[in-house]
Formats: sequence, structure tokens, C-alpha cells
Amino acid sequence: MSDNFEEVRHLQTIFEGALLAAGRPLSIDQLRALFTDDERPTRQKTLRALASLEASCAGRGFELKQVASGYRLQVREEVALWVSRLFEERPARYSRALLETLALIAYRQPITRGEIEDIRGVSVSSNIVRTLLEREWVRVVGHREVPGRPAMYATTRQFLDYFNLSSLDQLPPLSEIRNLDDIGREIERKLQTEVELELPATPAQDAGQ
Amino acid sequence: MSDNFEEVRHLQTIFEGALLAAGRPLSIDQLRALFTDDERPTRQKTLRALASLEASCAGRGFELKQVASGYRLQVREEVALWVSRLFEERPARYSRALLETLALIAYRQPITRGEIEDIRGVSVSSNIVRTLLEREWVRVVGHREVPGRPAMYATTRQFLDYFNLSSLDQLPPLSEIRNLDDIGREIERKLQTEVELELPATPAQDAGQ
Amino acid sequence: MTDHSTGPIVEEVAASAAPLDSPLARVSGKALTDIPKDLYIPPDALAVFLDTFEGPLDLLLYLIRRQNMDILEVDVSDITRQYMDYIATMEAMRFELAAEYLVMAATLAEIKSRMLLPRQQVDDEEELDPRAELIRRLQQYERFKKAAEDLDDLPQAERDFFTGSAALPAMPTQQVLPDVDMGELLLALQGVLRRADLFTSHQVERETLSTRERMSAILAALANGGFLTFESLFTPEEGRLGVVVTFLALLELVKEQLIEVVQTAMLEPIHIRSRSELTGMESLRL
Repeated sequence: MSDNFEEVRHLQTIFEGALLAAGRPLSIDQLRALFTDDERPTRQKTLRALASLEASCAGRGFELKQVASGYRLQVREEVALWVSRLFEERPARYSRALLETLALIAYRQPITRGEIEDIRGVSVSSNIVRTLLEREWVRVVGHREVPGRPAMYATTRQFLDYFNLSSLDQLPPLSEIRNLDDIGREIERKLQTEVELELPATPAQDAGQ
Repeated sequence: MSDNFEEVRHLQTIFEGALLAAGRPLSIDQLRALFTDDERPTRQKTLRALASLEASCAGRGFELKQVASGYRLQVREEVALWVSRLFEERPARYSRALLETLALIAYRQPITRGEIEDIRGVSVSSNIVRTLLEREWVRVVGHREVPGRPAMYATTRQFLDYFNLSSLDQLPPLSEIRNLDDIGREIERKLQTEVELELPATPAQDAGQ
Repeated sequence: MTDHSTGPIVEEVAASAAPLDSPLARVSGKALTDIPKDLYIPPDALAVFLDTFEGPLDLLLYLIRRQNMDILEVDVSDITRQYMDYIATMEAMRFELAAEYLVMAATLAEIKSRMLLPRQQVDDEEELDPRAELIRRLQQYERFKKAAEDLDDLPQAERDFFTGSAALPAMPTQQVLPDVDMGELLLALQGVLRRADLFTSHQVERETLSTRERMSAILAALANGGFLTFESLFTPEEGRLGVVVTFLALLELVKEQLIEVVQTAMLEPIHIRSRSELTGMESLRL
């Protein structure tokens, strides 16, 4: 009896190691194939060891799951919230088109998409508008009385809060934007250092994929 | 006291799940980053939870290991024999050229390709350097201020992780080399005797060729 | 060169340098586990030869070790002869030898010739003894050759040990939104204005931002389609400037035909409503 217990224990340890090394489901036969002919466990013993493994995972960060192609170890849903933070994607940068659209809405509000397109000289994708609406930086404040009744966009309180402004007045007047080249250089420099700071983190992230 | 125990338990479960989800080492800071600001554990608590996790793996198929870039869960060596049967094809062996290049970078970092070539006595193929960079075992850490500004290479944490090391100190020691002055003196002495011995014989030897 | 001198080299290389379990090479598709011992050496085997050595230093080390010699006690004449034999064989077989092998041959020849000359008293100015230099390089190379072997003996991921990983459960998706810098925003604006050549437009400069902001606020307040009294749009706490801004905003909205100002009779309250919402309501009624 005690021999039997030892044997189950031994199989269970090997199965746990194999399932973790595989990182994918293994069938009963694949698990049995880990052994040479003379030490291969019966299906029954294999199942008993798997049951024992399952029980031993109680209260841990992972559990044994049976899926179509066999058994696999899976991170428990109870810790998914924390684990998901591992995979948070680095926020992408917004496109230049989006920033131009946002700037025009801020400075020329209320403004329609058609008017933005007239100034930019290119069309504004629905995605950009949707992103700005979803982020709650702009909202529709009415419709212009022209064919199609296009929506007029304006910036929101959230927009002001995000950029730490108490009112739009705190944005530099258009006339000053002409002298932005100095600010531009400053920003370039800042972006540069940011990129450099970000670099070391990147390989590790990549390696995880 | 019991609260504390519960808390460590909770952290330990999350860490186990996260390490298994990542499948790569996570640093203390990366583990702490899984939490929102208000629930983030201190470093000390994090370490306590890791110690508890380590203890809880006793007798299982895996263990907690500290490597260069943090902590990882690793299949126990005791079951490696069976687990390795999962992988039918033997992992490719690395060429001597690659290993020698890697060894030179590991022991002599930072080092340029030219310096590696001087010691090996043959040119280092670009393929080898590319492979090492792509595997993220080495990286460029600067340029030597000589003509051509050659890149200087150093090893990475991923290199240490791959070879199951937590720091460069753990590399096997380099064999002794007698310092040049000693060699010089010794050779001086030997040459002297050799030359004396060889001189009479030389004409004959020459004739023999 | 003679076959006699190359034969043993080939044999011993096969025995010492190659892992026993893996074939040295494939000759016409057939695995070659040891190099033929007969006099004829197939060219493929010589190619293996080239692959076996990591360069001239490696070859020299092999020749030295084969004789159980200490590097410091190298018999340069003997080693040079063997080395030259090897080079000659390769050349005879028209194998392209790396230049390093030929450079080494020249170095060896120089060392040998120096040793044949009567040794003069060395003065300090003289360059490094080429034999000492060679020995230094051999020692140095041997160290790292050994280090490479040690490295290969270390446990390696997925060969000797395995990292544990488990499948992921269903996870909440977390989206992290990009950050935007005010500077970036202004740069974008500058770009678009430059393209549109709006800097010269008087219209753009005349309106202050607070007016445009107020225009949006008024429109938003009217968005439900109802009337607002003229007075309710003004906030006395804002002072004179606030009143002026609101008034300019109303004028601009009227000019752009976005709002309608309604007064039913003289001295009656003035009401404002959005033209667009009005149309919307009316079209609904229809």
C-alpha cells in the first residue's frame, strides 16, 4: 500500500514537470510515453496520479484541467486579474492624423469633420473620431444645418483635465504656435530620452512572447 | 498574525500564477507591478511570499529558482530525464565558433569583434554575431574610440538565464595563464639552450628537407 | 608532403575532436563516422578537417597536444613541419584555406629561421620575440577554447532544464491608452496649419479660444432641443470679460447659423435655441 503511494507520488511529480515543460495539453498516451517500456505505468495508474496531482493543486496559482486533447496545467482564473497585467501592451502612440484632428477640434470648435478635412487637406478616418469620442476628449455638441447634418465636435472637460488646463484659454494662441520650433526641438529631445529609457525594457518583453 | 498569513498566501498564489503564465523570469519589481498602487506589496512582503512559494514546491515537479533577471519556476532536475523525452528532436548543439565567441564576450566584456578575432586567430562570421544578438545573449554596449568605432559587445541577463546562472561570477573560472614576463624569462632560458643544442644539427636538418 | 605524414593526423582528429555519436560528415549522402585510414583521403574528409579546426591556433594546439607537449616546450621546428604538411595537403587538394592559415605558416617560418641564426644579445629595443608571442597567443586561445567547452557543459535551457509554463485562463483585457504630450499636440497643429497656410487668415486669429470654448458650451446646453433664456447663458461671477466672451460666442453662433435668437415681443425675454436641434425636432414631428 505504501509502495503504491510512493509510486503515485513519483508519477505525479513527473507529470507535473512534464506538463509545465510542455506548456500545452498532453494526452494519457503522451504521458505514458515518457517512460521506458519496463517502467511505463498503466492507464489506470496514470489516471490515479493525475487525480492526485489535481488534488495537490488546491489553493495554488494553477490547476489541472482536462481539455479535448488531454490534460493541461492552467493558471487559475482567481488570479487572472493580476496575471493579465503581465500582458498589458505598451500603449501605442497616437498617429499624427489623430493629434492634428484633436488640435483642430480644440482650436476651431465647434467644428465638423468636413471642416477638419478642409483644413488638413485629407480625409479624417472614422477610427480617429471614434477614438477621440471613446477617450472622452471630444463630444458632439450639435449638428450643422447643411446637407447631411454633420456633427459638430468640441473638446470636453476631460480633455482639459488630461492636459491639466483649467480652460482652453491656457492653450497658446495660434499666433504663438508659429514660434513653436523651439518647443519642437525641446520635445524632440524629450522623446529621444524617453526612447532611450524604454529600450532596456523591450527585450525582456519580447522574450516573453 | 493570521491576516499576515492570509496575505502571504494570497501573494504566493498570484506569483505562482504569474510566473507560470510568463514562462520566463520575473523580477521583484515586475512582480510588484502586477498590483495597483493601493494594493502593491512591499519588497519585503514580496520576498516573504516568494520564500513561502519556494517552500511549497518541496516534493513537487518544479521549483522556484533565482536567476539573473529574477525568479522563475523551473522543472526539477530530478524529473528532467522523463521530461526530456517530450522533446523528440535533440536541441541543436552550438558550433565551437559560436561558443568560443560567446565565451570571449562573457569573460572579456566589453570586447570588439576585432579583439575576439585577435584571440581566436580567425575571423568571426557575421552570422555568429547576428545569432548571438538575435538570441539576446549579447548586446552592443558602446563603441571603442578607435578608427571605425567598432561595437563593443557584452552579455545580457538572458544569457545568464539561459545557462541557469544568476551572475557572471558563477561562470566556471578561466584556466590560469602564466604571465608574460614569466613566459618570457622561461623562453629566454630555453631558447638559449635549444639554440645551443640545435646549432650543430641544423645544416643536416636543412639538407634533409 | 607525404601521405605518411597526413594519415595519422586525420586519424587522430577523428578520434579526439569529434563527438563519438555523431557522424563527422556525409560523403555522397553516407554518414562518415571515422576518417578513412587508407592512403587515399577523399576530399570530403579533408573538408571535415577544415571544419574540425577553428583556425590555425586550434590546429597548432592540436599538433602540440598530440605529442603530449607543454605549450611552453613547443618544438617549433617539428610543429612547423607538421603544420606545413597539413597546409600543403590542403593546397594540393585545392581547398580554399582561410588566409589566417597562410599567415600562420609565414609566422612559423619566421620563427624557425630566427632560431637557425646565431642568437644575438637582445637589446631592449628589439621587438617581441615571435616565439614568445606565438606561445602567448596559443595559451590565450587555449584558455578560451576551454572556456567555450565549460560553457557548453553548463546546464542549458530546453536541453538540461525546462522553464515551467501553464496555459492562461480567460483574462480581462486591459487596454492602456497612449499618453499625449501637450507639445506633441501643438506640433501637430503647427504642421497642419502650415500646410493649410492658415497663419495668414485673419479669421483664425480674431477669435480667442475662450470664445470658441463658450460656443461649444452654449451648443451643448442647447443640445436637448429646448429654449434657454438669453440671461441664463451669462454668469455674473465671471465678470465683465466673461460676459463679453459669452456675447461674442453668441454672435459667432448666430453668424454661423447655429443658433436662433427669438423674442416674441419687445421687452419680452430673449430666448435662444439651437437651429440644428430645432430642425431635428421639427423633422421628428413631421
